[in-house]
Amino acid sequence: MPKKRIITSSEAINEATIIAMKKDKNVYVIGEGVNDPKEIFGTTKNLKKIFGKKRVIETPISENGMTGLCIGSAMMGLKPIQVHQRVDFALLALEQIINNCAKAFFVSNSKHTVPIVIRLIIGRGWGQGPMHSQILDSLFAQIPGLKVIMPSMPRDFKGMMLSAIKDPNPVIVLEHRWLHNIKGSVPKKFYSQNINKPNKIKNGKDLTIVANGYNLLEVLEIQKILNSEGISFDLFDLNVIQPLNTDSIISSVKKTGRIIVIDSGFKNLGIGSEIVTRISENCLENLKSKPVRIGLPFMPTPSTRFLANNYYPNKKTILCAILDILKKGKNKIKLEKKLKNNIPIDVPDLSFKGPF
Amino acid sequence: MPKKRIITSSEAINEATIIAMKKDKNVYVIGEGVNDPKEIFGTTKNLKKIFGKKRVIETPISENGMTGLCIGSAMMGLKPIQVHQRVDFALLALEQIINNCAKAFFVSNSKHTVPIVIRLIIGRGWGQGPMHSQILDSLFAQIPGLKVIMPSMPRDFKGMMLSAIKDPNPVIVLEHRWLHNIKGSVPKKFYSQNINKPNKIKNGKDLTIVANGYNLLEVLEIQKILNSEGISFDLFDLNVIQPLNTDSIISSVKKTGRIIVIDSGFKNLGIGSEIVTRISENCLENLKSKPVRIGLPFMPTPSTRFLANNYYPNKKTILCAILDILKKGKNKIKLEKKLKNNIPIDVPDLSFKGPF
Amino acid sequence: MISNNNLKSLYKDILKIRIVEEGISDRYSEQEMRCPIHLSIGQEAIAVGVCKNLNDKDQIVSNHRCHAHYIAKGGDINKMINEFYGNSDGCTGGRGGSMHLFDQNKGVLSSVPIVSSAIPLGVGAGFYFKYNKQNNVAVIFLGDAAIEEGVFYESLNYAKILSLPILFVCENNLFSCFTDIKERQPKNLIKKISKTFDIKTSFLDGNDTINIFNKTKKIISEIKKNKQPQFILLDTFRMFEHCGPNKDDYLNYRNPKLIKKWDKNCPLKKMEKLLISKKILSLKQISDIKDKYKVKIDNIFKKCRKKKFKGPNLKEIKLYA
Amino acid sequence: MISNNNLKSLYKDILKIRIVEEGISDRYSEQEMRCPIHLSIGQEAIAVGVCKNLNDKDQIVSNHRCHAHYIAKGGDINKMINEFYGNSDGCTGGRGGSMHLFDQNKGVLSSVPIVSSAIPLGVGAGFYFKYNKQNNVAVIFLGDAAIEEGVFYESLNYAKILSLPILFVCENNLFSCFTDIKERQPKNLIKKISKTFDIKTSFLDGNDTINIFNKTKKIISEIKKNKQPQFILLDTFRMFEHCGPNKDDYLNYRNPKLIKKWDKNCPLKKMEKLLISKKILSLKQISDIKDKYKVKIDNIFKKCRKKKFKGPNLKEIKLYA
Ligand SMILES: Cc1ncc(C[n+]2csc(CCOP(=O)(O)OP(=O)(O)O)c2C)c(N)n1
Ligand SMILES: Cc1ncc(C[n+]2csc(CCOP(=O)(O)OP(=O)(O)O)c2C)c(N)n1
Ligand SMILES: [Mg+2]
Ligand SMILES: [Mg+2]
Repeated sequence: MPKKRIITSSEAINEATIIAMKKDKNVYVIGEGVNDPKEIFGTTKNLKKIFGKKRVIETPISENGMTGLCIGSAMMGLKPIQVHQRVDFALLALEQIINNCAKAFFVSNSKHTVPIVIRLIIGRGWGQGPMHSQILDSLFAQIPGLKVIMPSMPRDFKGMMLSAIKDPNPVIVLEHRWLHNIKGSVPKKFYSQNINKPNKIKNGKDLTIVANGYNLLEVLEIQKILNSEGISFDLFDLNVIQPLNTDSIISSVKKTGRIIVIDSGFKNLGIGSEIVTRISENCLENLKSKPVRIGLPFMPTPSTRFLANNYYPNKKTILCAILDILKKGKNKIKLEKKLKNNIPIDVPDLSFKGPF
Repeated sequence: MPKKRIITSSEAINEATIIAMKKDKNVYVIGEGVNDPKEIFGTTKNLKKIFGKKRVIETPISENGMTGLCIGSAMMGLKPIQVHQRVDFALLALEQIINNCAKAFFVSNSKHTVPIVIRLIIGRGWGQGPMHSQILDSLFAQIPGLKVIMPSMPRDFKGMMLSAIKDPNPVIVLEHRWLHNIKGSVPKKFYSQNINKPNKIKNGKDLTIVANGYNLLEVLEIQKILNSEGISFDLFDLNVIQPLNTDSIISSVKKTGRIIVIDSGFKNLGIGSEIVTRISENCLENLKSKPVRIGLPFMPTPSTRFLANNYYPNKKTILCAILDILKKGKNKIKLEKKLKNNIPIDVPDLSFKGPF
Repeated sequence: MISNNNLKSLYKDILKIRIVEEGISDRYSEQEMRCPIHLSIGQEAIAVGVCKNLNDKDQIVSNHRCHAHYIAKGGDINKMINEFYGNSDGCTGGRGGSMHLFDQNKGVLSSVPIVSSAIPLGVGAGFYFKYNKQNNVAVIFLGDAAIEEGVFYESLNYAKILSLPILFVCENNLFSCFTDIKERQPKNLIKKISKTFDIKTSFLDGNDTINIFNKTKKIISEIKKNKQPQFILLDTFRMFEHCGPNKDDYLNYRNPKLIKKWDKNCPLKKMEKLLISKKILSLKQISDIKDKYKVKIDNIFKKCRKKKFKGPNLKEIKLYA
Repeated sequence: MISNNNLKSLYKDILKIRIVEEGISDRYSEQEMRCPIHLSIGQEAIAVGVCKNLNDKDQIVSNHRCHAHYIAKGGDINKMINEFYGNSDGCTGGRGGSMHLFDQNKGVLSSVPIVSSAIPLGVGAGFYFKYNKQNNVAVIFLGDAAIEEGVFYESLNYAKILSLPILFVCENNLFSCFTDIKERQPKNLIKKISKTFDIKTSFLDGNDTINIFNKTKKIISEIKKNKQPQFILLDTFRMFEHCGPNKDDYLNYRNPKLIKKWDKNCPLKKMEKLLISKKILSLKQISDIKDKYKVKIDNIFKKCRKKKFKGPNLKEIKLYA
């Protein structure tokens, strides 16, 4: 067996982009900052050097115009990868995204395809505040015609990016900033990965957990604690939000009878509400306890860490929810102590020293 | 008892606007077409004559700028009523709506209020197609800080408009075009109406129905047929979508054990999914049968009536869903015959001859 | 100098558009074309004068008022009229209706009824040509109100800084629905704006087909050579209501003198006069051509009206490619 | 002619801003100010020169780089520094952080970190003044990149056609993050654009405090009298990195000559030289003022750093008014 290669998610994104651009000369990268010294958190590193300015395009600060340009070029046959340093900046482009991007295939009687990838980076922590940390997963998921993915592991960042670029449909990639530096094993070669349904990554018997992005890592981190209590669970990485294929989740709940869905975005009107509803439409009779949702409270993101502290779910809230649904609440205090909580809530790791 | 005064919903909106503008000189009306001969389907009739151009402002075709202007003026103390002839046109203004409009109160430490009313008219029928008939109720409902209302009856159009104008928060009013000409009894004087929770308008025992807008009228139209079969139901007019207060709906389901939610927008990720989820979180044990959602299929609106025909739920689909949930499916054929279906699917009534 | 053949061909295209538009107007009250329609009667010269200089690979984008552009660029009239009737044989299969006309074979990339929304798509087409070193041009048709949407400026900026082969064609008919340009824009904004972005700009009479054809010929060859965007502003007038099959001048939102002036300036009448005065066609020949076209187009209307919708039905429509 | 008192007062405001900004820069690595910060060191002259002509009822709006505008307009420095530390005594109660500074008592209406997003809010403030016949002005601070967002043009248009008392103040520091204006806009767009909307435009050296003060005084009284918007374009330079407490010139994205040139042109140094050469203040006096301000502002930093967050906690925050 060859030695595993360990790289970060941002390196994985970078690698996927380079492979795709080498494979297909129609692929180009465009966005504010793609050629600047920060290289979109390293994800666009070396692109200009390898492919030149013609295919790696720095832009004015005009998100709506840029998006329309990408869509038009995609209708003609190019494959743009568009980058926004924050989800929030794409709000200016929603008209183009919702009308032309999402509807072109439909309204052209299935003749136009819009093979565009829109990378949206989710800010979190270090006081990002209300207009630099919106997630809006369910806003995009709500627009028929868009695919929406949210990779969590380095391996997925590469494989799913490659699939997204190849896909003839518009794909929104929600990239959680705190995942950029996570390391993992990533194959060097080209490979693609499913972007049509969620990924079951653990098998268990007591309950079904659905999570994605940063929350998924938190679930994985408390896994040991749970196992030590004899708790096992089916775990789904909801890294494909749209198309929202819930078949495997429903099968799982039929088996476990319990579900916890952790939304990366708001709990209210989030993806979790759709999943829970489908559960009650499809296997109400199998539920052994009430479905549980975890997600952001229904308010803008506060900047100060003193408020952001309670804004995001964390290992503790997730652990408690699991113990509660399994009626093991009495173990809470004991188990909470096992959580390593040495990192302040507003940074991904201790190496992070601000400001962006 | 004084004789009831019967007027249309568009007259009711017009009346509410005039009363509010007379009461409060800070109220102004702004939008594309507010002063043109069509007077926004009659809703802005006479405004310019009574209040002059200073308070009734025709604009360039610049929705985002207009929205920002309104928000800024509202932060300063004015009370704009902004009109878009279609929901779809407001997509250009989403950045202002989502960032400044919805978040100003939060981010100013509760110091700024944005007392703006944004009237969005939902197109339907006569081939409106994918970009002139979007509803997007759950898109707006998903943004914390906005209130979202969707009146159905002429009486509500007036009372809720007056409340919306008085409210210190931004209020999105979703106005279904096919309701503009509906007639009903409307008090002449000033009155305001709750815009914080749904309105229970019928009491019954067999099931709970939640609907709003045009769908609500369809439910009311099949009421007699259902009563004749001994079926009675609690009926909620979900004319207040956000804040989404589901307490009374939950109580109702605790009693009836059955729920059908009819979404004006998409079924997928719609308001109905949030309501059903809250039901399963709160009174799973009371459910006698699986919750049922009705709503639009997850695709853009087709223009041609041959497709639009099956796009929108109608009296028949609603009737069948009710019979099914009550296990009275065998009566379907008999009862369907009682539905008067003399109007083509793509017009609100036979007087409508296009084009807009 | 323009050849007689070209003159005839320009005339025939205008005529074709006019007959289609009048065909819609005549039949709309039958209530079988059940979608909003925005007639281009009075504005045909621009579509025809510009598009006659384009080949099938050149791309155009348009807005709600797209009938003339579509036909002038060679779009399939049969598919267009089917679209009005909501038939599955329509160019969008009935999904979009009259405001979404497109024809992939003929370079009608897209029409989008959200004001200005197609403009950056056209920029994208120009980008494609540059990217692929393909010697074509993207033409963006826009109305005077499109100037008011922010995305228009963003698009000018992209076209300029990326040096894209794009021709912006702004049809100034002075109105956005019922609202006069004077209420919407500072004086002459529309004349100055593209120059501000250092984009070469020409001003033309929008009803003078021949001049439009001649000037655009030169402009398009410049664009193809220099790979720089250009802008043409054309004054014109819409003879019918903003949306619908009728005239609406009884509403008095436009000065009657203005209407009269532009009525006299009708591009169709002007072309006929010219052809006759130059003895290129006789009155009789013109009348024959008209009859021939009318019969042909009437037939299309009749056939389309009778067609059945053949699916796919709603459940068969795929959301994703 | 500007009075000596005014000169001193302008100087003191620049100094105050500089000391606050350097205070942030010095302390940022302590990791207690945990929010993005965009220092205005080098650009203080514009904020001070303009705002000195405004009263508390006049309103300003700003963007991500709002520190200088906030202080120059009289915003509460204590609340500002509390905001940086995420304290509940911050001007937004810690909710917004450094990019959302506002002060209702002092006419700092709103700062919004989405590029150009505050511009139409400022237009709304101008609209309010006109609507209420209140003789005030709304000042909109914007960067050179704001010119690229469509909403900027829409805002110019509204300001002009509605004749609103608005002053646009565009600070051209040549860069948007790391990207040179040359890559983003055609040459001179920024100089020509407001004139195209028939908005009177002035060009000023953005580091010449006194000239800015004098010219703006005149401009603002014109606006108040004529009820027409105006536009000022000012060249300036940011001395620190785009976002963060350090210099980043080692990254080499800006020409070293340019940096040197603007360094010499530092508004603070210039004012000091002038005050000394005109004998309005002695070196000693300047040094005393500096010390006094430094002590005062250092004290605020110290106090703010020690503060505890006093709520409301998340559950107590109301979503609606
Ligand atoms: C974003 C948006 N706002 C408003 C409308 C409604 N609308 C349709 S056409 C039109 C007028 C457009 O005027 P212009 O661009 O001059 O074209 P014309 O109709 O004169 O050909 C308007 C306002 C729309 N379709 N899209
Ligand atoms: C809509 C949007 N796009 C991108 C950004 C990221 N961003 C923050 S500041 C900035 C540069 C702004 O440049 P300029 O307006 O010249 O102001 P300066 O930073 O030079 O003061 C950018 C691109 C943003 N905040 N909002
Ligand atoms: Mg027009
Ligand atoms: Mg700048």
